[in-house]
Amino acid sequence: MSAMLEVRDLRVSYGKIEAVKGISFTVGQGEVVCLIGTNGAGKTTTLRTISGLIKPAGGQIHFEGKRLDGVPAHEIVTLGLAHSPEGRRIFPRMSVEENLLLGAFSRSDGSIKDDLQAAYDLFPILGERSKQPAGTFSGGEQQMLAMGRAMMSRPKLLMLDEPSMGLSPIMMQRIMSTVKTLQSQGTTILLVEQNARAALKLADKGYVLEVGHIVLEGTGHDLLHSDAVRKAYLGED
Amino acid sequence: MTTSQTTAAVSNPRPSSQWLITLVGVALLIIGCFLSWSYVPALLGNLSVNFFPGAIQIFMIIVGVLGLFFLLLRKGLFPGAHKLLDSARGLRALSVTAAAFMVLVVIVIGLQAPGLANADPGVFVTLVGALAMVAGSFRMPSDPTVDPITVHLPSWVEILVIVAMLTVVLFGAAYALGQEDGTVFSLFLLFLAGLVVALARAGLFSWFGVIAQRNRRVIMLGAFAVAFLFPFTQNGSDANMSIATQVLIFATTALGLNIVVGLAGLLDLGYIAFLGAGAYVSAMMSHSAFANIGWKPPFLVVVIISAIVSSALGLIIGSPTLRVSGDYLAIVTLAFGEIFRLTVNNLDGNNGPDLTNGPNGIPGIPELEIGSFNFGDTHNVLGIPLGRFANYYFLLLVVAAIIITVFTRLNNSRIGRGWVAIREDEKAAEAMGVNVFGLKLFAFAGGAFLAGMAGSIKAHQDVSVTPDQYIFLESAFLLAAIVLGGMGTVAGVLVGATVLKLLPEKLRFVADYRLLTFGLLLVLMMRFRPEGLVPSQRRALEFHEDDADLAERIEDAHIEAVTPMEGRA
Amino acid sequence: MQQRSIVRLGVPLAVAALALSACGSRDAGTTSTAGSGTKTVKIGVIAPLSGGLSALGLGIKNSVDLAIKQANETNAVPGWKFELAAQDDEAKAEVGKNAATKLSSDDAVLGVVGTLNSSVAQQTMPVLAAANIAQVSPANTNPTLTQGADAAAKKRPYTNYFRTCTTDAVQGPFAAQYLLGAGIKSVATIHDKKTYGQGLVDAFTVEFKKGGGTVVAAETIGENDKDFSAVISKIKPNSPAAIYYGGEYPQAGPLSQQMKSQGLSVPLMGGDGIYDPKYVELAGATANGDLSTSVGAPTESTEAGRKFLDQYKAAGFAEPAAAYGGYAYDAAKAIIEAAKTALKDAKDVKSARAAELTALGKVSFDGVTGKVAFDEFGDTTSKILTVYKVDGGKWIASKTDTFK
Amino acid sequence: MDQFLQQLLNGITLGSLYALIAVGYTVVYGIVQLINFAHGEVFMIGAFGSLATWTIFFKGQLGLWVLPFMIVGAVLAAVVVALILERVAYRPLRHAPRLAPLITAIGISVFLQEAVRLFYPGAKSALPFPQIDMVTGPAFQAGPVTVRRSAVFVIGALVVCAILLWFFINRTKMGRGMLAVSQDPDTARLMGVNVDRIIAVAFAIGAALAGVAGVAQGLQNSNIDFFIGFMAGLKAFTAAVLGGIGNIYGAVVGGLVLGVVEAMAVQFIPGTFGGSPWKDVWAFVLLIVVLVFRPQGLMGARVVDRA
Amino acid sequence: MTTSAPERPAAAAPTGSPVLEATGVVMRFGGLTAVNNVDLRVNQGEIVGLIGPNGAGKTTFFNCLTGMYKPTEGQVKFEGTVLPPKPRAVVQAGMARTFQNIRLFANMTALENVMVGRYCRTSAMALTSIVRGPKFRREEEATRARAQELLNFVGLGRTSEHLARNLPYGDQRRLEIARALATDPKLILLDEPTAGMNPKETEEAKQLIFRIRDMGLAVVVIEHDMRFIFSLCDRVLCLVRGETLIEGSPHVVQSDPRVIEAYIGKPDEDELEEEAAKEDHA
Repeated sequence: MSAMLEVRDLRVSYGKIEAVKGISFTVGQGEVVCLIGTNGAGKTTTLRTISGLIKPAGGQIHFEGKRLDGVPAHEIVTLGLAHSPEGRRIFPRMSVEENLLLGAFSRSDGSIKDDLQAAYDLFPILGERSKQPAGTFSGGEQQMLAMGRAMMSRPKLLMLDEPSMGLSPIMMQRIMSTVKTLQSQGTTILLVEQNARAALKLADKGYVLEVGHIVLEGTGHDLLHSDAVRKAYLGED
Repeated sequence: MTTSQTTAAVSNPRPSSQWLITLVGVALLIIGCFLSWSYVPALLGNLSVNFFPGAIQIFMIIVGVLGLFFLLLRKGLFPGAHKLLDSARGLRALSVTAAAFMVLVVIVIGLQAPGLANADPGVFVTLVGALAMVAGSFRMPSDPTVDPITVHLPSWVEILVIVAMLTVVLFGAAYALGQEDGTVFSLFLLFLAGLVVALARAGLFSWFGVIAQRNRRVIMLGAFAVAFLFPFTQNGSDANMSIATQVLIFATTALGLNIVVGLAGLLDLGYIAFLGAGAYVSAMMSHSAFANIGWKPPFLVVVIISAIVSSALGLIIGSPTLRVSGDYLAIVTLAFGEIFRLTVNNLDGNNGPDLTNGPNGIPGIPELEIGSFNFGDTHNVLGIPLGRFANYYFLLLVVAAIIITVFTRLNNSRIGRGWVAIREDEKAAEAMGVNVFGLKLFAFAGGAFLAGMAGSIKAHQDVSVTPDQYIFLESAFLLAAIVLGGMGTVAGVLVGATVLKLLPEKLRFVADYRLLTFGLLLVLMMRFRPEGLVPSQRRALEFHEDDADLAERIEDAHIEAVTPMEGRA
Repeated sequence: MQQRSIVRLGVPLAVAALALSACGSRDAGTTSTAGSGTKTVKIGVIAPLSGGLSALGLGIKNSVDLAIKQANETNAVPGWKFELAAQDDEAKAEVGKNAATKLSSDDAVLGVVGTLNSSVAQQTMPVLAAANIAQVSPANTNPTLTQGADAAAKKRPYTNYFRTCTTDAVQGPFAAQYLLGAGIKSVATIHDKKTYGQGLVDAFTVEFKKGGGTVVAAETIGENDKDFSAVISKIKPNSPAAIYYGGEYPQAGPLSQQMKSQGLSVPLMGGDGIYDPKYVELAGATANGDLSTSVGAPTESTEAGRKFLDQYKAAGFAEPAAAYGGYAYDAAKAIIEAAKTALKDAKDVKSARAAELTALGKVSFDGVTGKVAFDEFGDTTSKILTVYKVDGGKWIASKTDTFK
Repeated sequence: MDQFLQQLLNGITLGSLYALIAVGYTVVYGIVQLINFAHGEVFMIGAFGSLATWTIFFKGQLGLWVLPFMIVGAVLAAVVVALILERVAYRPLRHAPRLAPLITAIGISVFLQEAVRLFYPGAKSALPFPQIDMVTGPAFQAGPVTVRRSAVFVIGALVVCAILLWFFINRTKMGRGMLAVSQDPDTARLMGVNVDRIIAVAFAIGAALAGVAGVAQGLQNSNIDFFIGFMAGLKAFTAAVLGGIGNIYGAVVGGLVLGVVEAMAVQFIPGTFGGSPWKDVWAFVLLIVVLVFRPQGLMGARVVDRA
Repeated sequence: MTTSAPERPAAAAPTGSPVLEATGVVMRFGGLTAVNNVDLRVNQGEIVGLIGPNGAGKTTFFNCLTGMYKPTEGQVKFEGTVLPPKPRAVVQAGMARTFQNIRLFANMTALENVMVGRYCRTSAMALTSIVRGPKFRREEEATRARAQELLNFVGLGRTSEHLARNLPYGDQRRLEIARALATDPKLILLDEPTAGMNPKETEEAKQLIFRIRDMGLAVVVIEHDMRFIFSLCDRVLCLVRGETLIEGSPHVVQSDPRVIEAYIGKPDEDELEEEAAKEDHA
């Protein structure tokens, strides 16, 4: 099976500091792949580079055979790649519905209304409060909105950056189960998480990033039970 | 001369064809200059005499001689020296200058004589020579040169170089100011620019730079001496001195503004108001019939009062506006500048108290008198008459010296470091205990103080003060002087101020397009060289956040500059 | 180290020596190239040759040029050839001062015609006075230029300054008399706070009240104002029968238009500053009936004036003579007239300057604008003025009279 | 009281003009946090564009039907100039230190003024603006208040433009994109919004309104000159800040408040500090007071501090 | 630990006396409560760790302590006196900090950066700086010497004339610490001092922090690297969603199930069993 997304020897620098130092990984059709690692490991940078917000210093990104690096962000969306950014970044002064409609900004087909309904079905609370300004929502509700918004572009690949950040355990589990649901509906997912356990549990494949390098890769289950991960994330010696 | 003697001049044993072509070009260039260029004697300062070169022909002879020097340098005539300068690059720039110059001359003859029938063969000989130089030099390979930093010349050589440099500047300035004919002046500018580019290309200026770095104090004193002696070259004529005093007033004010903008990083678009406040206070306390303040203290007291009033205004403007940041600050200072202008426009008894005499301003301000020295009289020094403007010029020179001292010393002190820190990262500076608010306010008040001082002299020098001298455009000009010259440096501001004040005076025929060019210049500068012509290195870095190479280069130079000094200490 | 500090001292000295050796290498550059008996004497012009007021300035320059050409043709001063030295002041005081400095450092300049603006004259007077060069203005109407700041104790500030036009001290009252004569007893005044505008209104007000009129409102406007609605609304309830405006046409025109479109349909009257075709253009269709005063009789109304205009036309200048052409021509002629006595036995221009000033004070001849002669302050003795009225999109002379 | 109403109307008229220009500042600022200092000149260009349209195509015609063409001419001129500015001068500096675009803007202002002064025939002094019969005829009398016809046009222009703008921003996709970019440009890009295009649109909208304002100014004051942009720009910026820069309706409110303050200052500030010559001073004092005590402006858009 | 610690002017207080006492700190932004009723007490010579997932409010809490934010409720006492919420006053009192994303003065040299840190301990004002009397020169010399000393202390002695922006990442972190030390603090707050460092650099950083502690300073560290925190700190405070989850010795915190849950996620029942089985096995 050829990979849906293939990242080859990707390098990204902020000025003199190289944040991503040549990483390669693949995401296959229908998979959930997660990138884990500490702060500053380069996870978010990687996602931002894939979606075109940052220009890479080297390496290549292919999505369904098309080369992505160098394509402006707003065109990447139209190729079927959605990115729900770190910290949710919903538009606080817009209503829920407006936020969702922005997710479909790149589309001009007639079925946007249906997808809006689909998002409300996925997260009923959004439907109940569709006219409310998004800035008044709690963290968890904002995360749902961010995911719903990303889904509005009908992505083939959904990239989620730290969806569980700052959420209560219940809410976090809720989000994670949604990820599962989305996968079952046919969306491929690239997940960046600090909460390694939750992420690895539902991932088909995982990569561990450390200071810009991939230091470990394997199936979710293998990583979850590897000593290295346990050491790094639990401080167990 | 330690490292340069490693390889002797054996690289070019046989003259190459391009070398010969260039030599022929140089020869033709010089020969042509000794022939007549035009039948019309009234043109370009009379070029109609054979074997007696006129002014612009001498420019070309200088170009030729310099070209010859470069050529001989390539031949290794000066052992050890050919590694120091890249003669090929120098020759290229030189030949392009010569060619452009000659083409322009031909065009001028064609348009003004009028008709090319009035051109003599000499002009074409020189033109052909210039083209031959272009043909030859552009096929010449560049030489590798040594890094000037690594070479230590004997100090007397360095000093000699400085003397030569300053002398050239003095005579160049005197000559340029003496040019009445706009076309000749433009051609002179072209010649000068070409010469500078050629020498820069050849690497001479990096030598000057290194030498200047090592002898900063000598340069300062020398430059001051040159400035001091300038009036003596004017033979009592006021025409150029008047311009020179205006340049000085403008430059000193711009230096004050540079403390605010260049050092503290605060954009002030109403700075001219401080100059105006100083001028108005001085005028109101003068013996002018229109002055509305009865108290007439001696001038030195007035200077202090003007400066204090200005800096008080600076504080008033500064304290609330510093709460707002960035663009807001700029706009608020602009609004303050307008308030100042409108207020002095209004305080004429019709609207508000009768203080400033409204739009008419305060005319008839008498000449300054310090002790028994009247600034309006012509004084003879060593038999050389020094007119009214020369007197003010000397006074302003003293003020400029004070401001330069204040500027450089503040910059290299605890306060200066604080300002840099604020510019770099205000939040971090505050977190490190830097008194951000205090330092900003001090920059405002300090800059205003200096402007007030300059203003109090300007009032007397100008004989009158009127509101329309203190409009926004003047603030913009001041800012432009800094932007053009280079933020945070003294030399830059002096260059910028001179260019902005001198060129419009000398190039009257483009007077109408002056502001247009000015606007365009600002846009282009911001786009291509935002740090200015003579930038402070730190400022250059701030404008080029992503340029890692530049950072490396500046760092190397800095380390080089610091190390020997510490070694000596 | 030792060596360094010695040289450190040496550098400035060396530079000093070199610089001093350069002194005197430039000659003054004023010797005439013509040689052969005739010497050159220059008449300077300082006027706005570029910028918004250049139409007036170029008219002045050309008229002086015409006078000089005629003087050279008739060999007015034997042995001397007149030359024009025109400088642009851009209507700015500071630029004007530079221009004056430039002229004053030219030893061949005997007299200067200019400036257009009183504010510029304030700057040029001291500079030219220091060099003893005569200045004759064709257009400065500010009384203080000749009579000093204190109207009660008149004192001439600079003896080198003369003018061929009458001052605001005459124009304002003349306008007041005209309005009173037309039966208008209540006016509102507006001025732009400049010397010219305020001077006009002050003089007007005194005379108008003396003649039994009332000033129902006195307002000022800022020099950059464009929208006068608020001021007009403020004046309107006082229902004046006319507005007397002190200022110039760029503001007066729109003021008139806005007044009338706001329902205040009374005539606006001003001084020579609004006597310009542009005023009518700016004031638009509702300007009919607006009034202005201007100095002298209309150039084309007198024999001498028509002759001047014909000659001007024949000389083929690119720009029209404009409002002050005649005055500039007379000013130049006055300088030439005085030069006849001043230059007669002089060996160079510089030494003739003092004599020129004395001679100027005594000139008396019939010029384009009437009799040209100066009183003890340097003001013209002729006080002929004209009231113009806008009619059908043009200024039409309505009444010419000598002010009493 | 009559005087109060009269001056209120004068103020609202003047304020409408400010508001039309202020929207341009606020729209651009809201999206790129750039104070387009040259916006006042864009307004001036609009006025001249309108005059040029009239002079070239309709000289001598003063019927009402000319007006739409003149407006189109103004809007076209302003928009073209603004788009060129954005593309050539501002876009390359988007990531430069803040000083750079500001100085560029000053340079552009001077350049545009001079370009018009030098190359527009007769622009060296004030030029009369065509007095369209219907719009500049005799005033209406509404009770004690005299209503100039041009005032009706100015206020009407503001109302129409505000409604169109509201519709554009809230009811079109492009408008939604604009809102998104103003709140979070990076995320907007992730949604597929072409940020460069949105910024260009913002400049264009501001310019279009400034163009309308140019016509309004010409009709209201009966003349235009190359220098009108400076003061108008400064006042409009004041209005934008007053209302809360970045907030479009704030700009409208700010403009109206500023206009009324100026008119009232002429009429009601007693003593020698009142009257027409001081009204600009009071406007700027108001700006400073607002910035110091309520930097987010009257309508309270959050001031984005990109320090 | 061969480098000798620079002398500190302040006499070392007996270990154990409280330097910093923050009580009931609450920070709300609009409707969002970023920090909710957090207490923190730091004693002389103690290293306290602050951990918690992203967005837990650690940096916000830091900002409240250092006067960058004015806390909505609660107070911060330093050596017994309540601090005004002004960064400058906080530094003056003796509390210095570093930043999560390095905030050096990029275009100044390393030495100059540290000299800026001396700002609050020096006094030369405008006139002194312009006249340049002996006092000014003495102070300038002393500032320079002290700055160089601190650079030597953190191991950057040789790169004092390099531009901060040209330094490698790890050195930038150390330079930030030197700059903070230049303010003569009694307490230093380090916000993720090892983020982005490799294991070797992390170890060096740890040693550096120990040396700082040995000078008698109290240290508060925010960090994600658990190994680092638990081997460094005397006491650890875990924040989750703005609230204190647990405070105690590294051992206690490390084994607290709630900490594990917050960081790694709650293990399912079956997994727990699995883990238990493994543990037994080991």
